[in-house]
Amino acid sequence: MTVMAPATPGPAGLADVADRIRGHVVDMCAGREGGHLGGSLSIVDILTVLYFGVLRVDPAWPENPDRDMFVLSKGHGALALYATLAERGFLPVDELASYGQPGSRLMGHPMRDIPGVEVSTGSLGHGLSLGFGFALAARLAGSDRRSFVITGDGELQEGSCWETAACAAAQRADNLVAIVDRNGLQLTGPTEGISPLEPLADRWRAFGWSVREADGHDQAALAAELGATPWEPGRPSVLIARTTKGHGVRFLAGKPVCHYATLSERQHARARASLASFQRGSRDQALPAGTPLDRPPLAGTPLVEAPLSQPLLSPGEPA
Amino acid sequence: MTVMAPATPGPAGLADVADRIRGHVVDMCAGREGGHLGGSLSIVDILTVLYFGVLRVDPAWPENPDRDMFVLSKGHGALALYATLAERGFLPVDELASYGQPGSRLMGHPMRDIPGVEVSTGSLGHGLSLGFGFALAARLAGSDRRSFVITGDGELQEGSCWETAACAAAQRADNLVAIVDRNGLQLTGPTEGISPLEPLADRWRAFGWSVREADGHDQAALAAELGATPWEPGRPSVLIARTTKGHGVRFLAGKPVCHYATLSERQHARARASLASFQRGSRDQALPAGTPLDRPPLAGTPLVEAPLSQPLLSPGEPA
Amino acid sequence: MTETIAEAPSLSPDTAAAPAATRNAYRDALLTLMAADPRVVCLDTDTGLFSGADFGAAAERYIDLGIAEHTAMDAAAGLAASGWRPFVNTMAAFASARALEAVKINIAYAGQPVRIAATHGGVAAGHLGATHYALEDLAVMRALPNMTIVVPADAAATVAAVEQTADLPGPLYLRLGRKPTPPLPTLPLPTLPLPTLPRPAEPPRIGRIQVLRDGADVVFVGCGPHPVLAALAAADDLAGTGISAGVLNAHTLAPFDTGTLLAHCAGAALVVTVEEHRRAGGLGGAVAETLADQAPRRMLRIGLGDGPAVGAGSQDYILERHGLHPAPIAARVRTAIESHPRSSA
Amino acid sequence: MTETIAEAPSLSPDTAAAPAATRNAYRDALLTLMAADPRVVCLDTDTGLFSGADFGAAAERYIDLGIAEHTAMDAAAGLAASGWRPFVNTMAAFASARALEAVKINIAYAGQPVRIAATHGGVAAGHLGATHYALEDLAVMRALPNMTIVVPADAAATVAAVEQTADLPGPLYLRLGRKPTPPLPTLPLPTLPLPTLPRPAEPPRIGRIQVLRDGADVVFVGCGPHPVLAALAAADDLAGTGISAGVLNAHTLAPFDTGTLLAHCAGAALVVTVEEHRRAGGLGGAVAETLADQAPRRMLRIGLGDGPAVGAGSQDYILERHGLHPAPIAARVRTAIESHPRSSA
Ligand SMILES: Cc1ncc(C[n+]2csc(CCOP(=O)(O)OP(=O)(O)O)c2C)c(N)n1
Ligand SMILES: Cc1ncc(C[n+]2csc(CCOP(=O)(O)OP(=O)(O)O)c2C)c(N)n1
Ligand SMILES: [Mg+2]
Ligand SMILES: [Mg+2]
Repeated sequence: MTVMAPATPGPAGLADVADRIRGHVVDMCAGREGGHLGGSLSIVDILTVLYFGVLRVDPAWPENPDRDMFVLSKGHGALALYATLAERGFLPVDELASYGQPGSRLMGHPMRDIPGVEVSTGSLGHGLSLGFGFALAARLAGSDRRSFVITGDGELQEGSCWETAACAAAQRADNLVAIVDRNGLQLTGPTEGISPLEPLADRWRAFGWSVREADGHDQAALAAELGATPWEPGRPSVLIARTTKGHGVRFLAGKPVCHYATLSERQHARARASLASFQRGSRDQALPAGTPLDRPPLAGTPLVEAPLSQPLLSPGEPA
Repeated sequence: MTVMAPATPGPAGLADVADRIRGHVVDMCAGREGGHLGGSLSIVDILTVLYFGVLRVDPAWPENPDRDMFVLSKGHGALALYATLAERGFLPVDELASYGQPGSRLMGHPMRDIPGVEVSTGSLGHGLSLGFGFALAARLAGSDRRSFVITGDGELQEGSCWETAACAAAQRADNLVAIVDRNGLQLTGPTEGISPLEPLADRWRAFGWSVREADGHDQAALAAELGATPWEPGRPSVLIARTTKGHGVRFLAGKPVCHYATLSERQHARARASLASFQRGSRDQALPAGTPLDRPPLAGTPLVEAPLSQPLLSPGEPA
Repeated sequence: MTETIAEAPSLSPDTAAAPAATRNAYRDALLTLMAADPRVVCLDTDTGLFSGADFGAAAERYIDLGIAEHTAMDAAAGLAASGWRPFVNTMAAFASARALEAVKINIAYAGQPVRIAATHGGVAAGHLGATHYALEDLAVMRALPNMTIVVPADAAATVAAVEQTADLPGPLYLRLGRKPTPPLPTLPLPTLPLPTLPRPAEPPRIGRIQVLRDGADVVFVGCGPHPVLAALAAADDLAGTGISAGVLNAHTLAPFDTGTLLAHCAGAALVVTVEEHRRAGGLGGAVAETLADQAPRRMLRIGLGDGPAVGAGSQDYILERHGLHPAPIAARVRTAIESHPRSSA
Repeated sequence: MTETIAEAPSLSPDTAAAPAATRNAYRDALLTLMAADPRVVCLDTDTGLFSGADFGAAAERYIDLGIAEHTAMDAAAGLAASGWRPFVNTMAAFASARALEAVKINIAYAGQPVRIAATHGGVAAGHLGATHYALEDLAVMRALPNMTIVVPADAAATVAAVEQTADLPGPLYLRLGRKPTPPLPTLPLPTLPLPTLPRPAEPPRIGRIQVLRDGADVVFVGCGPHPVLAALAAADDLAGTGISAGVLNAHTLAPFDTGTLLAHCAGAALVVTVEEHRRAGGLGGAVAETLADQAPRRMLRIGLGDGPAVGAGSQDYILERHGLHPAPIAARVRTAIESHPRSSA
């Protein structure tokens, strides 16, 4: 395992952070268990903006009672969350290499015992209701804590999501923010081919939410929207983030097959190369002035680069 | 028990049928177990139009394999269903008097073993998915059988309803018709005060359904809409029927307390009197010409009037 | 096994508290608890149980989410994780099936201190029919980790359960009834010869089997109002024909009080479980597993049929149909004892 | 108990079929069945199990409803009531919890011939973590009326289960794995002294316990690939130290084959259940209840911990952690036998 030089992103350096997170994700997918590559890469920019620009969280004291809550409802995006938590200082970046190893706490879906993970997820359709519970808790406590939830788009086929959507609107839970990873794909194919979600914004509006849309890979746009909730007092907010499943790895991006991958050595190298060229093209992204970066990320966290040594891409194999 | 003279409604006599059904419902609520008065009365006109003007069903052979399917998703409207089935010839009208008696098959919610009842219901949020299953079955068989489902409005707070709504639209199940009993009340109070459903038509539209609205006590309007589905080829249809919980019994109508009632002798008499004066005022309703009354109801079914002998109204007591 | 009748409150069945529904006892106990404990939140699902209830200063801690059982369970998990003590109100059928995955992963696995107040346990829904029955809930809850499972046998026991679990760090499943049931008797029934006196009805202690009556030949283990009352009456009946039967009120199914069970079954030829639940996986299952681990005993598991034929009707109609009345229970015990006399056990 | 090794197919562990995932065996068997039986419908929930599968002329009978397990179960009930034979595909965790109420009231209570293909049984989800585990599903399904419950121990048994249940009039819960597992051995393992030869691996018959090996002192009862293989190996291990252990493959949990169980346990000092499930309510519960009804025996129920500490990791990591490997199983049996020698049983 090669440990690269540490990097310290300034307020304008979130593109670099996201690049590193994508690198971690790809590396973890080259491990023995493989990983949910596509649905992790589609949320990297969202997580980066949340953890480095929006969430009031405290790596030094993850259970800080004043923190904002975050729930990764699409728990299979775990790799992106682990890498983000590591870059943000909740976990040693080194620990990412333990993913998929016997005894590691970094499993295919996030578990509560990982610092920074508020709740174990993985079964789709629970995150919104859990996040709603956190929002109710804050209201009862008279606290300004907020609750952020990332859901998949396919996940919204679960009726439980809409049940909670109605309840949250009824309770005027404007401290609840949902972000839909609208990558257009679910496990086996396009959402619109299996069970269409459109007109998705209308659905949320009809359920009483304040709805906005954004390019889910445009950090500035994400930060502008997510940094200023609630958009309408008395209403929960949902940001429909248009993303690409597998974003950053050109030969997999947008293909259903990227849902789960165990990258061979050659594929890993190719994915890394793809990320690198992609990164060069996206260097001009930066946060707009005034974004609430109240807690800059910890300095000195090293970037892990995993060895390029795995045998097989096994996409198509259901998890 | 007084058995009144039989009545034979002609095609224009559905108002009379509904009047008799309301009478039965009120009578059953004066029995020892009481009954779900309000939510039964709100669907009487819908059921009358369905069973006497829309559904292709066969009282002589309830399991006729070519029949249309009907599911009372809000199973607590059972009293109205029993009375309708009796008036339509599926059950002896006499049997209604057994409701609430030991050993009777007429329970608080409909059971499959009653002729004409396709599926046991009572737990809210299942009827739409069951009806969807019937619709899929018909499609696979290349049959023109249709599937009609009555849901409560409060019932739509169950996420399962929306899960199925999306699936049915995805499967282009245009042989599925939902009718929402939009009486504005659920068990403890107004839907809009507990967990609002509005804008309800927008919700359904955003889930891919063809939506219409009607006065749920205007039989002609109901027949016109329900007799001509699908309204848009390839889309399931939902009729939002504006109704009054407890319709026909003036001192209870529109009040949450009418959800469940055990009518005292005095209250029963009062409810009966209220129905009678209400009936005189609604005699002008009739089906429009051309409504598909393909199977006129059986003649000679007697109207049951239960003895006026019960002690207490127990509204407020949850079921 | 050393309490004496002297410690019993001087109540007789005649002057005892009137019949009361455990769900109403729970409601009143919860209102009291909410006034005393500012952590307690009451999450409702349009049950109507609290219609007209006066929450006083706790009013903002009563939240009706509407007909949304899954959301209520998950939201309760979120509240509990944030330091609140949510009580989720729904029917047992919906708690143990409709919303089960939320209960399983976010409450039980996560060990969150959520209290599930599950009314209409067993066939208490009676006339409301099979979709409202909860005949599998104890098996389901018993399979979940961390879950404390309590089935109070009367109103006093319900109040005791609410009070004693106020600081329980994990989740609670509280199975409640619907219609009024009599309090457990506190004095010997007057007309029958009793080998030993019934125990005083001190409120049961959560986690401890309540010994209602000692007996040498047969041990009844019951939970819930109807089964425990039926077991007591069956024991009286058997006493009349010279069979000495003890009665244990196993109100806490998990964690299960292995010690008391084993101590009382040590000398018994037959252990009889009585429950308002299917015969598989519930109280009978808990007792069979516990005994097989340590001291296997022949058992008679009395519950509702394994087949589809539970039927529907009033609660009492169904219980009678399935032999959960004293006379058929006593008869079955007699047959079992005769076909396997003590010496062969 | 009279088959001889002469009837065994001439396979040895070396030349036997390669390891195969029971879920894949199921998929292939279903494709075959769909081609032959026009009533069969495959309802999917975005599982990916059928990606690339060729349904041929049956293509319109494959319907992917998306991520909607509740709807799939209810819709299957509607299809079954209309004469179709739907197979619903989802993970065991979701079939037995998320969608449980639909399974309970509309499939089990209603007795509809829906087949639930539940992959990722037990901890087969391994690395995917606890929200994907199904450690309560057997207890849950066992509590439901009408449900036939089958846990095939290898690919051949899976195919047999699909074939033999084609005309089953009621519902089926088929618990499947995820990763490849070896076929049950068909010939004696070469290096160990065996008191009796393993049975030939004829495909099991649904509803009948498969006797894999006779034994006098201890009877293992297992279900599912890992537990049965572990029991066979543990029996070999015990044979090496003079303890004769039989092995029963109880692939059908309901209806349970009481007769074969009782016949084989009659002389045993200890009955050991081995299952990839929590210790309460599953196979161990079924065996404890059955024995207590008729012929109580001391038992050792081996399964996953009752506490929250199942942990997470690869399937094998968890099974090892919880002692579901041959050596710890054999060790626990030895201890149990020593602490309660035969004469005291
Ligand atoms: C309740 C439930 N059903 C099924 C699954 C299996 N599953 C895991 S990911 C996935 C697809 C999710 O699609 P989407 O929400 O769009 O996420 P993406 O794949 O785009 O990241 C499915 C079906 C699950 N985890 N939970
Ligand atoms: C899953 C479920 N939760 C709760 C109930 C209890 N319940 C019976 S009727 C009712 C109110 C239903 O309201 P609505 O659908 O508007 O029907 P209405 O009362 O207007 O007839 C409730 C909560 C139930 N039957 N099923
Ligand atoms: Mg997606
Ligand atoms: Mg209503």
